[in-house]
Parts: sequence; C-alpha cells; structure tokens
Amino acid sequence: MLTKIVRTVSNGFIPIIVIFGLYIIAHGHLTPGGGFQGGAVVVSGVVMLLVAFNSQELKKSLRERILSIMESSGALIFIGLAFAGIGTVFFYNLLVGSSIFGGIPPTGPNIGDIWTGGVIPLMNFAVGLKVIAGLTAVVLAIALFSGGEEVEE
Amino acid sequence: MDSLIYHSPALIVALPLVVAFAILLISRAGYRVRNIFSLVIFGLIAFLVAVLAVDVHSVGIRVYTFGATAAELALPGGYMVPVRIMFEVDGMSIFMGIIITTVTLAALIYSLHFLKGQTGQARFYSLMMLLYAGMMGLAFTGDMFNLFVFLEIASIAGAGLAAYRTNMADALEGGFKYIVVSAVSALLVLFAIGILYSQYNVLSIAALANYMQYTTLDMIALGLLGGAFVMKLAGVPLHMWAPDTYTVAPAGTTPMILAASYTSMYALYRITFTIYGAHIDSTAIGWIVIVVGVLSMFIGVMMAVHQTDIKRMMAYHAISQGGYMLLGVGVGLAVLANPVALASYGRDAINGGVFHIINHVFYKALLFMTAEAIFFRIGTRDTNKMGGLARNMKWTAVFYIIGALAISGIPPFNGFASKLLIYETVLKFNPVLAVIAMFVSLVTLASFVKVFYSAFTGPEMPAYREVREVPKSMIIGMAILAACVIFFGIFPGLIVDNLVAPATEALINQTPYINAVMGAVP
Amino acid sequence: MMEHVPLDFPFIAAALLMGVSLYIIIFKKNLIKLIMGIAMLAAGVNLFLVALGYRAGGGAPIYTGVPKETMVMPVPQALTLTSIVINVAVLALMLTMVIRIYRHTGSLDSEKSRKLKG
Amino acid sequence: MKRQVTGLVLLLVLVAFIVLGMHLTHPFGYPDASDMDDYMIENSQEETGSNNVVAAVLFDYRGLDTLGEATILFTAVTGVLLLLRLSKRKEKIS
Repeated sequence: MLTKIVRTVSNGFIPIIVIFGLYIIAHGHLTPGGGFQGGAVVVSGVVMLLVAFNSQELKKSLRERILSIMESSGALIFIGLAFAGIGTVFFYNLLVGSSIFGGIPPTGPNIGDIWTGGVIPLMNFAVGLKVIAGLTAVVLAIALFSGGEEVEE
Repeated sequence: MDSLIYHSPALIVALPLVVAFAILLISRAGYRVRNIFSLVIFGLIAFLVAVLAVDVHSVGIRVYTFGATAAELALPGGYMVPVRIMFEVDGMSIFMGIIITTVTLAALIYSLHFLKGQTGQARFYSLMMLLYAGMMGLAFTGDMFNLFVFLEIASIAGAGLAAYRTNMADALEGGFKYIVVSAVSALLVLFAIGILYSQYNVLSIAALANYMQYTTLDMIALGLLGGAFVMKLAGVPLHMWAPDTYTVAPAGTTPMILAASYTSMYALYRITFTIYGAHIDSTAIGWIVIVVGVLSMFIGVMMAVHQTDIKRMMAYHAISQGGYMLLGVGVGLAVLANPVALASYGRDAINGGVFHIINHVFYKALLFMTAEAIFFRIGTRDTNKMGGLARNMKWTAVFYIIGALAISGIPPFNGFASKLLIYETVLKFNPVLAVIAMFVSLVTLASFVKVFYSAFTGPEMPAYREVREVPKSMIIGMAILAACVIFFGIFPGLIVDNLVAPATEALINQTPYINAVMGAVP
Repeated sequence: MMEHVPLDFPFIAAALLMGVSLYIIIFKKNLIKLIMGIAMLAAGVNLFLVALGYRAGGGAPIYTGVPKETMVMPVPQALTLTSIVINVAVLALMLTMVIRIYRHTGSLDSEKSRKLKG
Repeated sequence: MKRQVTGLVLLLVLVAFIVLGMHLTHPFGYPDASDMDDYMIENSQEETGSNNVVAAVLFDYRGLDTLGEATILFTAVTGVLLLLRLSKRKEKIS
C-alpha cells in the first residue's frame, strides 16, 4: 500500500478513467476506438488501483466470481448478437435500418450520429464488458498469486 | 432440416463457443447439469458434422459467407473479389472435421470420470470446447487471416490444457513450450499472410489461389508458412516440443492436442496444394516434404525405443507416424505435375498419406488414453515400475493391444490399411524409401511389444494388487476409438472410397475450391 | 503528394524488430527475456501489417471528418487490432506459466528448469 | 556448441527471409490498388451504418475474426484462472 497522497489521487482519477473508457467503447463506430480499446483503458484504471492499494484490499470489492459471470455474459451477448442474424446468415447485421441503432449516416464525411451502426455499437458494448471483466480478473489473479496467495490441491 | 444443413458450417463452430462461454455459468447449477449440457450440445454438434459430411459428399463444396445476405454469396453483388470471411467446406475439410469430432467425443466421455475431485473442472471443459472450436474453424475456414485466428485459439486452449496439472513442474514446462512454439509459429504465419496480402490485397484462400503468380515474395511466404506449420505438426527437426507436451497433457486432452497437430498439417496441405498447387515446382517441394517425412519417421522411432516413460515413448512414435503421412503426401506432390505417374501411384500415395492421418489419430489417441488410464490408477508413467497390470486392468490391456497392433501395421487393424497403401506406392516411386518405412514399422512393433511385456504381463507386483479397472466413462471413451480402429481396419475400401478419396481429390484439384468462390458471380 | 522516400522506414524498423527478437528467442536462456522476445516479434509483425495499408498522405478510414479519397486501407488496421489483442492474450498466459514455473523451480533459467530430457 | 550453430543457421535463414521480404514489398505508402479495401470504404456507411470503416470491418465484414479474437481473450483468461486456481472452494466432487 502506498502513501495517502497516491491513494487519494488515484481515487480521484478513477471516475475519469472509467468514463473515458466508456466513452471510447460507446463511440467505437464513430471515432477511433471500440470495445477492446475502451476496455483496456478501464482496466488500466484497475491496475492503477492495484498499485495504489494492495491486491488483498481490492479483492474485497472485485469478486472473481462476479468478474467471471460478467465475462461469460459479455461473450454470450456478443455471440448472441452474431446468432441474431442467423435468419439470414450468421453475423448478418440485422439492425441496420431498424429502430434500434438503425440509422444510416449520410454518404460521405459527416459529423456522426451515435444512433447508427446496427449491431456494431451493441457488439462493442459486449466486447467492452468482456474485456473489462476478463483483463481485471487476469490482473487481479496474477497480483494475488505473486502476493503469495496460493491454493495447492 | 434444409436450413440446418445450410447453416451447419457456422453452427459447428459457433455452438462449441456457446458451450465454452456458458459452461462457467451453468456449472453453478451442479456438475450433473453441466455434464448433461455439454454432452447434449456436443451430440448435436456431432450430428451436424455427420449431416454436413453427407451433404458435402453429394454436393462437393459448401460455402458459407459470414454476414452476407445469402450464405453462398461469396462475392458481393457482381463484385470481383470476396470481401467477407467465408467458410469453405470441401472433402478435405470435412475429413478433418470427422477426425476432430470423433476424437473430441471420445475425449469428452473419457474425461467425465477422470476429473473426479479435481479443481477447475468447468474451466477445463471450457478450454476443451474452445480447442474443439479452434480446430474445426481451422479445418473449415476459407480465409487466411481467419486461419491464423483459429490457429491461435487452438494453440492457447491446448497450452492451457497441457499445463492443467499445475502441481507438477513438468506439466507447466510442457505447456510453456507448447505456447512458445505456437506463438512463434503463429507470428511467422501472420508475417507470411502480410506478405501475401501486400501483393494481392485479398485474404480469401480461393482468391489468393486465383491470383497467385509465384513471385519471389510468394516463395518467401511459402517458406515461412511451411516452416511454421512443420514446427506446429512436430516434424523433425522442429519436433522438440512434442514429447514434452504430449507427455504431460492430462487425460483426454492429449489426443486432442495430437489432433490439433494434424490440423496444422491440414493447413500446410491446404496452403501447398490449394494456394500454390498449380505454380510450385512440385518435384522439389515434394522431395522436401519426403525428406522431412523420412527424417521424422526415422528419428522419431529411434528416440522412442529407449524411452522409459510410456507417454513419452508414444509421443515419439507420434512424430514417427507423422512422417508416414508426410511421406505419402510428399510422394504424391512430387509427381503432381506428371499425369501418368500421378494416375498410376501418385493419387494412391496421397490417399495413403491422408488415410494415415485418420488411422493414426484414432489408434494413437487410444494408446494415449490407455497410458493415461494406467497413470490414473498407479500414478506413474515409468514402464520399469509397472508390471502385471493385465490381471486387474483387462480392458485397458485389450485396448493397448489393439492400439499397439494397429500402430505397427498388423492386419486386420487400420494401421495396416494405410501403411500398405504407402508401402505399395512408395515402392514404385523409390524403393529405398519403402524399405526405410518398413524398417521403421518393425522397430515400432518391437518397441510396443517391449512395453506390453513390462507393463501388462509378468508377475503381479505387490504394490498394484489393489489396482482396479478404470471407471466406465473412461472405458467407453476408449471403446469408441477401438471400435473405429477395428472398423477402419476391416472395411478400408469403404473408408477410402467415401472419405479419403474426396479429400485427396480436393487436394489435387484446386479448381472447384477456387470456382466455388470466384466463379460464383450471380 | 509527398515524393516517394527510397528508405522505407517502417519496413526497416519492422525488420530490425523482428531480427532482434528472433535473436533473443533463439539464444537467450531467461524465460522472461524469451517472452519479451516474443512480444517484440509480435510488435514487428504488427508494424509490418499496419504499414502495408498506408497510402501516402492518407488519414484514418473514418468518415467522421475525413473524405474517402484520402483514406488509408482499413483491412490491415483491423487485422493489426485483432493481432494485438491476440498477442496480449498469449502474453498473459505465458507470463502466468512462468510465474508458476518460478514457484516450482525457483529459477527463470530455461536450462536449469528443464527437468525433461530427450 | 551444436545448439549454438543450429540456432545461428536458423536465425540467419529467418533474417534473410525477413529482409528479402521487406525489401521486395511495395514501397511504403504506395500499395497496389485494393478492390477489397475500396469496397469497404465505399460501402461501409450504407451497408453497416458505421462511420468508422475500421469498426465496420472489425464487426461486420470480418466479424468472425473479432469473435475469434474475443474467444482468444476468453481462452487466455480461462487458462490464466485455471492455472492460478484462485478459488479456494473446491468444486463439488462428482
């Protein structure tokens, strides 16, 4: 555990990092970024917490079980969205033109509208959820393990 | 039913992924629910593979384009190049699919009891399904970059499984070696894909084959791909990882990792024959394949004879048997440009090499399973410490005998059928190679007989008096494979005509594969 | 339009990265260095891939602000993104195995920790 | 010693391949015209509704690759957690 200054500053930064990560995930179909990149940004915040506090303390708020459920459901939502198009073909983007995220932007350069992209924003969210949960679990597991916690059969 | 066949290529890869993702959630409902769930879905997948196999046998090639408005629409409306990822299932792909599915089914059933009392069971099953999905995707895909992605899925899942017994240092080292080899070879594959993309700006295998000009850059790409896949399939001189990894992988997964190696072999064949087929100097490339094959055969078996670890011995034999496959296909490749020789023995040589894949995976999987069964009961793999096990482990002994006779090429087991094809054709091509192949087979027999005597016969060891037969699920798993071994040995003609010949045809003749995508302009 | 520079710096950098990393992978005995070598090899391949798609004077292939005439090729970028994530995954698993191996053998030397022979 | 020589030969062959490959690749910034990429640039807005062509490639045109990528991440996480086995609770014995 580091000093109080470090802990206070990282506590202050965490919301900003998380919001920035979520922004990158949400605007994946408009600006550079997407689920993987935004997820990695959020997890970088978790790593910062891991440095500022110790892994034992972080473990109390981030349960491995919850993370595992989050990751599985992210992956299931992603593949579910791919399955949703199976009426036509697997991975068919069936939401283009519909009322959810179905807007089609004008051809050529434009300012962009969040309500476009069909399943792409939804898939970005699913992947973001998966990446956040998965990488957090990995980082936390490695930190806990190197901290000496070990379960031998 | 029609739409099931229509979507089956995608479902065969997607359903195992669903199982893998969902199994962590489902196993919270108890182990029984989880086992039933995975077995039921896997049964459905196996059914889909069977249906698709029948369909491909009659139709020829089935194309599935992901995300298009219709699955056969590989080229977007009137366009010249394929844009989307597509699966192309032809005779060779479905041949690999059948191998992988059968082995996985046996491994899944075998593992049910083996895992009793172990931790991390749900994740173990999850990785098994991911390994299956990776192999199937690799066999079905018609896109180079997608091939790389599935190669990585299979490698990572395989490495995680190989290192499963984390309480043993050698398991971790075996897994680590596997993942390092996989990572390096996959990156070389990716580099080669980049080189191909830089020239033709397409990634589809069919389109690449269509545009192929065989420039110097293409030769470099072929060299890199060849080296990388030979490393992945454990061909001498790049075989160092295989014994370590096969030895330590836990029950049921060793056969799957073995099958993953041969899926890499499939990728090598697919690239050499389908992408480069019409352009390469097939005699030179064929001889390279033959040399790698003969070296693998010889060095593999020579290393195997003095091993005392039973699984390690089998792993070296796996390298050696891999050499037979390369020898058969290499002979066919060497005479690819010569229609007379191709018709007289080249095609049969490839038949033999391809047929040996399925035979070898089945009997070697069976042997690995018997070795694991012994390990499961007595806790050692050292043949010097075994003895008299046949008294208490009758089924295991019987399965071991079946596998050992099959690997040595004794009729009426399946190893004989494919080895005979290889001997006959190689004899016409170059008698020296045939003599080496027969010699290796003799040494193989000697080595397995030796282990049989030391492990199963002899006086009953007091330490193993209480040893019991392995649980039922393990016996069923082995019985599935043993039945296949015997069936394939008794009816080789049936298998060669219906499974192997379409696969060989798919390798030799690249035109249908290209036309299925490039000729499909509506 | 820029004149074509005869030195293709990104390709040279990629070749250097790959050459150095292959040297590390083949000759270094420390497992962590081996992993670093693989990470560098991945970086070199990724650099090569993404450099393939660059069109002189082009911008990111995103319509939010850029006309389509000056876009670089999108597919190599997508491939590189995929490949980066794949390599992260591989690295995570390799590092985990090394941590475990270190727990067992107390050494990171690939020669010392090798209990297997053959 | 033998290992060093083998390694050196392997390294030299690979480096020769890499250098030759880099040398023969098209000059940086001037790739050949690419039908596949141009199709995606041309049609991504209309077909997928996404302004970001790379996102359209990732999640629509080459969606299966991204599924594979997500799967690999899942596999790696599963593998890491399997190897570290943090959960103290032993799974129910079947």
